[in-house]
Amino acid sequence: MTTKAASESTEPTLGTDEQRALFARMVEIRSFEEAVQRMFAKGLVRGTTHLCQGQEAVAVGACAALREGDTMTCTYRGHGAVLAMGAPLDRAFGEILGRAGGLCNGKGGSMHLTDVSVGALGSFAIVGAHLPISVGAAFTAQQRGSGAVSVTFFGDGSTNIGTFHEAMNLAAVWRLPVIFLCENNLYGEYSPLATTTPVADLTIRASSYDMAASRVDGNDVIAVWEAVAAAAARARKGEGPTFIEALTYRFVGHSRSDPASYRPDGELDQWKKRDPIALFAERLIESGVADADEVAALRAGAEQSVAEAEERALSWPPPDLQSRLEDVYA
Amino acid sequence: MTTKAASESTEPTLGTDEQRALFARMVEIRSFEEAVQRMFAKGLVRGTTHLCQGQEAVAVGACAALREGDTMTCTYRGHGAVLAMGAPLDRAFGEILGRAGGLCNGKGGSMHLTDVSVGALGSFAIVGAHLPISVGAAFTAQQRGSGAVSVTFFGDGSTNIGTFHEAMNLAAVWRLPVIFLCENNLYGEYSPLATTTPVADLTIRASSYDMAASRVDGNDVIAVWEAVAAAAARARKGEGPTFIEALTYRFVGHSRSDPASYRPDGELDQWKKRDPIALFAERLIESGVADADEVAALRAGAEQSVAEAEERALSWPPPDLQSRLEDVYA
Amino acid sequence: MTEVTYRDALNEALAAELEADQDVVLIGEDVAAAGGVFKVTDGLLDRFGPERVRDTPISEQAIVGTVLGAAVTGLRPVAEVMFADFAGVCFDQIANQLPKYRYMTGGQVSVPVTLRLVNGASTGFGAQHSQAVENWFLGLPGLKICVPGTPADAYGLLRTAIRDDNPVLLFEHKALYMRKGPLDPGETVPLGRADVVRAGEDVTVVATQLMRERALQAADRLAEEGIRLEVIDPRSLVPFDLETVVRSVEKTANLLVVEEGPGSGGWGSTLVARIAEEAFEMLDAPPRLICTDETPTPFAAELEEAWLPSADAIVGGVRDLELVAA
Amino acid sequence: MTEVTYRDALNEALAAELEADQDVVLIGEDVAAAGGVFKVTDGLLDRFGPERVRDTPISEQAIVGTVLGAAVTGLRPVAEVMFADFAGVCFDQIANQLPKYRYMTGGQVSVPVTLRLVNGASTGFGAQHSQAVENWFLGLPGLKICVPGTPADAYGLLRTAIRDDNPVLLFEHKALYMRKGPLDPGETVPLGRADVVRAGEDVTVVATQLMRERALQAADRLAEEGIRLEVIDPRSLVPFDLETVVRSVEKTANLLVVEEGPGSGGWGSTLVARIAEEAFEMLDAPPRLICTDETPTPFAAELEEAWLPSADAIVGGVRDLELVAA
Ligand SMILES: Cc1ncc(C[n+]2csc(CCOP(=O)(O)OP(=O)(O)O)c2C)c(N)n1
Ligand SMILES: Cc1ncc(C[n+]2csc(CCOP(=O)(O)OP(=O)(O)O)c2C)c(N)n1
Ligand SMILES: [Mg+2]
Ligand SMILES: [Mg+2]
Repeated sequence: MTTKAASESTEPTLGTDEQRALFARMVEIRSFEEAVQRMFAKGLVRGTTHLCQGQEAVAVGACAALREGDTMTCTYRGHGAVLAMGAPLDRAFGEILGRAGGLCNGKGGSMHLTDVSVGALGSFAIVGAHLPISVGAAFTAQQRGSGAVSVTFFGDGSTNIGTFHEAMNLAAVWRLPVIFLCENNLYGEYSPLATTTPVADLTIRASSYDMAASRVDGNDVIAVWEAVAAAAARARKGEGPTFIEALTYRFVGHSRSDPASYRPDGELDQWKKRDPIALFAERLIESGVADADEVAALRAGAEQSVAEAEERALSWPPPDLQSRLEDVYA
Repeated sequence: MTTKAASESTEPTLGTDEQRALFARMVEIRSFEEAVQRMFAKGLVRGTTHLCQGQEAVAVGACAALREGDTMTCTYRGHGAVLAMGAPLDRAFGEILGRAGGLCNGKGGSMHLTDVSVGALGSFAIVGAHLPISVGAAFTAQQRGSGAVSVTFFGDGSTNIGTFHEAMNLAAVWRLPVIFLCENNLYGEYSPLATTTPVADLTIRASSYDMAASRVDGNDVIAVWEAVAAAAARARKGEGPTFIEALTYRFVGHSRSDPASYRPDGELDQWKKRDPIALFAERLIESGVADADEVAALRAGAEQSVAEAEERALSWPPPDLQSRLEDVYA
Repeated sequence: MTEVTYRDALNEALAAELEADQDVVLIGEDVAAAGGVFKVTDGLLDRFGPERVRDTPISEQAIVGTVLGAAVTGLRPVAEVMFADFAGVCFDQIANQLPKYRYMTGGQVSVPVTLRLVNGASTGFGAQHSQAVENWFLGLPGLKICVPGTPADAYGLLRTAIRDDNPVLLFEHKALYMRKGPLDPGETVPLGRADVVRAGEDVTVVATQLMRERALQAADRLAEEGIRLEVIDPRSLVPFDLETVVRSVEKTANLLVVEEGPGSGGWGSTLVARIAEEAFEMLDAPPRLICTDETPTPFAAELEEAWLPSADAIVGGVRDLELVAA
Repeated sequence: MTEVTYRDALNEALAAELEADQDVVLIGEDVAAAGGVFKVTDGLLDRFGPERVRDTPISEQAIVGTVLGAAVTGLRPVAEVMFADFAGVCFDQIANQLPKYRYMTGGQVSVPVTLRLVNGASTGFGAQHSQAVENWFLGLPGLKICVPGTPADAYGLLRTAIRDDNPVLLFEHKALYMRKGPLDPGETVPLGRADVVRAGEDVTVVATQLMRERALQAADRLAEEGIRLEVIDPRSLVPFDLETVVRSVEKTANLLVVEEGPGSGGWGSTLVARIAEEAFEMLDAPPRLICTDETPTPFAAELEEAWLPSADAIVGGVRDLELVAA
């Protein structure tokens, strides 16, 4: 399945506080996405949004394996990843609402959440376009010997576009510290993977670049963390890029207007049984990291942070009209 | 090396006349390219040209495996492939010279030789751009059930560009009758393959699309013919596309202005020992298809055809100036 | 004569051509099973089957290259590129292959390809999904470009585009999909014939798609003050019906062009330049171009609306012209 | 003051910036070991080493995306896209990413990227290697565009481009590489400042690169008849120094723009439109645009020369203008 062993690392582990923080972050993202869904349903925002309920473990597990100075790029389905890097909830809401205090001052919107101050370099709405951008961030890291890595999130469907191929190849031939994190959620828009892609195991594609690859359960936050931590360790040592395929599922439609009627009966239910947040809650309790009350408290705390952040963002005014003329040129 | 067995065919063979014709065609192409080289050296043509001496076996072997109705697309280094499809020598010269009788009436030039009447759909100067065009020709064939195949020639370096990936994937997922014929001549422009490409065996790349693949000696015209004939047979039966890597070498620089000083000492000499024309001549004699005199006569005949064609083309006038305004719209 | 939406008009045009000609095929991302991201191709898979209506991978270069190869070998394919902004990822195929293939081969092939692209702003899709990108393709002889602004034009131009033996880019404005208008099925619209949408004596206003709609709003308002706009919709940018505009300017002596997008390098500037070159003496006042700010499309609703030319801005532009001309 | 070729001037500019700033890096196909297809980067690998001067695979999308990612994380990269026509394969990165990144993020990043592209016709490279493609990028605020026509401008603009904190496309005209001209090393040229290459009273002629050269030839010939052209080279198209052109037209009352490429959607039409809008009253005759035929670039030498505006055509254009104005 994998072309080269990507792991064989020293198997670092996450401490109690760290695991709890990951759990809280996952709940925050879930709760954030649900709030965004309501905002759109209420017509508070025009345009579209692409939510990531069900995929929280990928964003949170991966970003937890990064350190300061590392960078991340992601797609229009990027709220989770940007929050996982540590972007403030209120300013993320503000951006989606198109308010003055938004992360991008209301110029970006749901598909372009960015917080460079936490290494969230950008969310991009052209499929595949950001992969070479992470390659470039990794190029800077290599050039400066900073030891930084860049992780780039993208979907299964994106592995069919030209930039995927070019970015993978260049990263491999220059041995750049990039982590290509493919969130295989079985669909690209409304198309099941098999209708667009002649291979079911996407790690095969890494072999075209002699690139290390692994496949993980994308609903297991610890497994994702381990895979990314191992890849990051290799990358920091100058051993080049890694491709990671995380198997996961989105609980909602592709975008606002999608009822997801193309899903076979029962598929969603099956996946909901593997809800990454519920799975992690169980695990925390089983492994004694937190008891049921503590889990409930973490959950409640996270939900409250989100609710407060939403309220703050909703109180912000729209951007000053003149601001639309700024930020074209440096 | 190959991801799926591409052969297992009924092993058809080439008759005596056919083999002799292939030999003559290879000599014609060699002789044609040498004439073009002289034309540029003498300053009879502006611009640039990309010659294929040393690679004749790929074009001739592959195109001999096609039948009427099949189509072919190729690159700027396409004189050999277009002639191998049966385009007239004089009109090919005429095009390179920019004369009225040229294949494209002087509007295309060396990089764009085209003769649709023989299935030579076009020569393209943007790396990778023609791969999906052959995919489209194969789409027509599939749509109409014509049984036609489309072969597309491209170089090793072209396997790093996005369209390669997209075209391979689409052909595979739709099981289209396309033959992707990669002429691996070890260099893309002045860059050795290893400096741009992390895998040395390019057939690995077919596995990303679960596509049949094989690797052949590109200086052995019969081996190329066999590989393409097998791929074409599979394609005509609806079994989808094949990737073929033909290992070969160009005896001259990348383009007119290239002295090819990046080649390691002795490399060219080694390959000249494996000159595809000399190899085939030996084989014809050894296998009794032709004796030495017959081979010499074939050679002389081919060279004479080329010389006569060149003379004819040189006698043609430049295109009428008004013709530049034609052929923009149908 | 029925009232249909712009979206349904496009759907009917596709169906009519798929029906009329076996060589017409339709490919694109999610155009088949899902009926299109904007539902323009809804029902076509069921009617015409999975061979002729096909979903593709996310591979725009392969999509456009494939319809090109299919066209030169005998089909008459239509491809959807979805958001017009995605023309960026297959720009080589659109700019360097489609329009040059026939010419470079001395006329050996014809290229009956139609590309459908979803254009334009005002719907909050952000900077990478809101561009009106027809101007990217103006300087590429060999292409034709349609920009329908009504259901009837969408229907009529799309049918004509599909039947045309040349590559045609047809831009559908996403803000217009649900607009209704009369449609006479079977009525095609030729390329290169502008529509004088509203006759008037005072100022010639040329606009397409969403800007056409706003120009008509401005015309209504100005009519109350007795200022009569002649609103012209060129409908196709290549070929461009310059004659109709010149004839109008001859009458009004005033030209205002309204364009969705930054003004540099657009069809608006090109038209202003052509009129300045060819109808200079007819003008009473300098011709004028109203366009968006020179920035990418901002996301927030307030910013996006401020960025786009409004009916107010058009009214203001006309008043300025009238002042100068007076 | 030394005499150098346009090519060497570019090489010196790259060397100077690589020398001055460790963050400057140079990547592209065959720019390192081979010194570039046109030898513009010759010797730079030896001087600055394989970390800072790198050959890439044939992957233009990755090349441009990589310099973009490198730029927003602190480097100041230069990439060569080789033939400008290849901008087609990485158009999304140039059009949708480079110019919008800063804006979409509300100014969180700056994008100090320089792209070098080899432009233009007259050398027999055929339809896919001969385009002057600067016009593809005019309507994309966020980009800057340079079109140097002399060694000094090539040098000065390239150095300025590299130091600029915004994405700059610098088009090098392939027909000019061996042209010689004076160069004062260290002398940079600001963006947005046109050069009045030749002062004159009768007609303002605006042209860049190869057309500038031909405009000067036309000026020489017309001078013999006592017609004095003022030849202006804008040098950068974005930002565009409209003021210098307006000042000139104020004096000459006549405008002729010469452009290499079909006229629709170009900087030439844009300039004609701007002058018509802003300096209408100053003009004695309709402004004029001379450009190529509305076709792809033909290959045969005779056709290609007939297709390009010649010095003769410029002379003719000026005579026509003078007749009308008289
Ligand atoms: C170049 C380009 N083509 C098409 C689209 C439209 N589009 C947006 S998301 C998407 C599906 C992507 O699927 P996948 O990569 O699996 O990511 P997911 O949405 O499932 O997270 C498509 C086709 C786009 N944004 N950009
Ligand atoms: C998109 C694009 N990028 C770059 C080039 C310039 N170029 C022309 S040929 C070539 C090398 C191609 O190498 P390969 O595919 O190995 O083919 P070969 O020339 O060896 O036959 C390059 C980079 C081009 N024509 N198109
Ligand atoms: Mg997906
Ligand atoms: Mg090669």
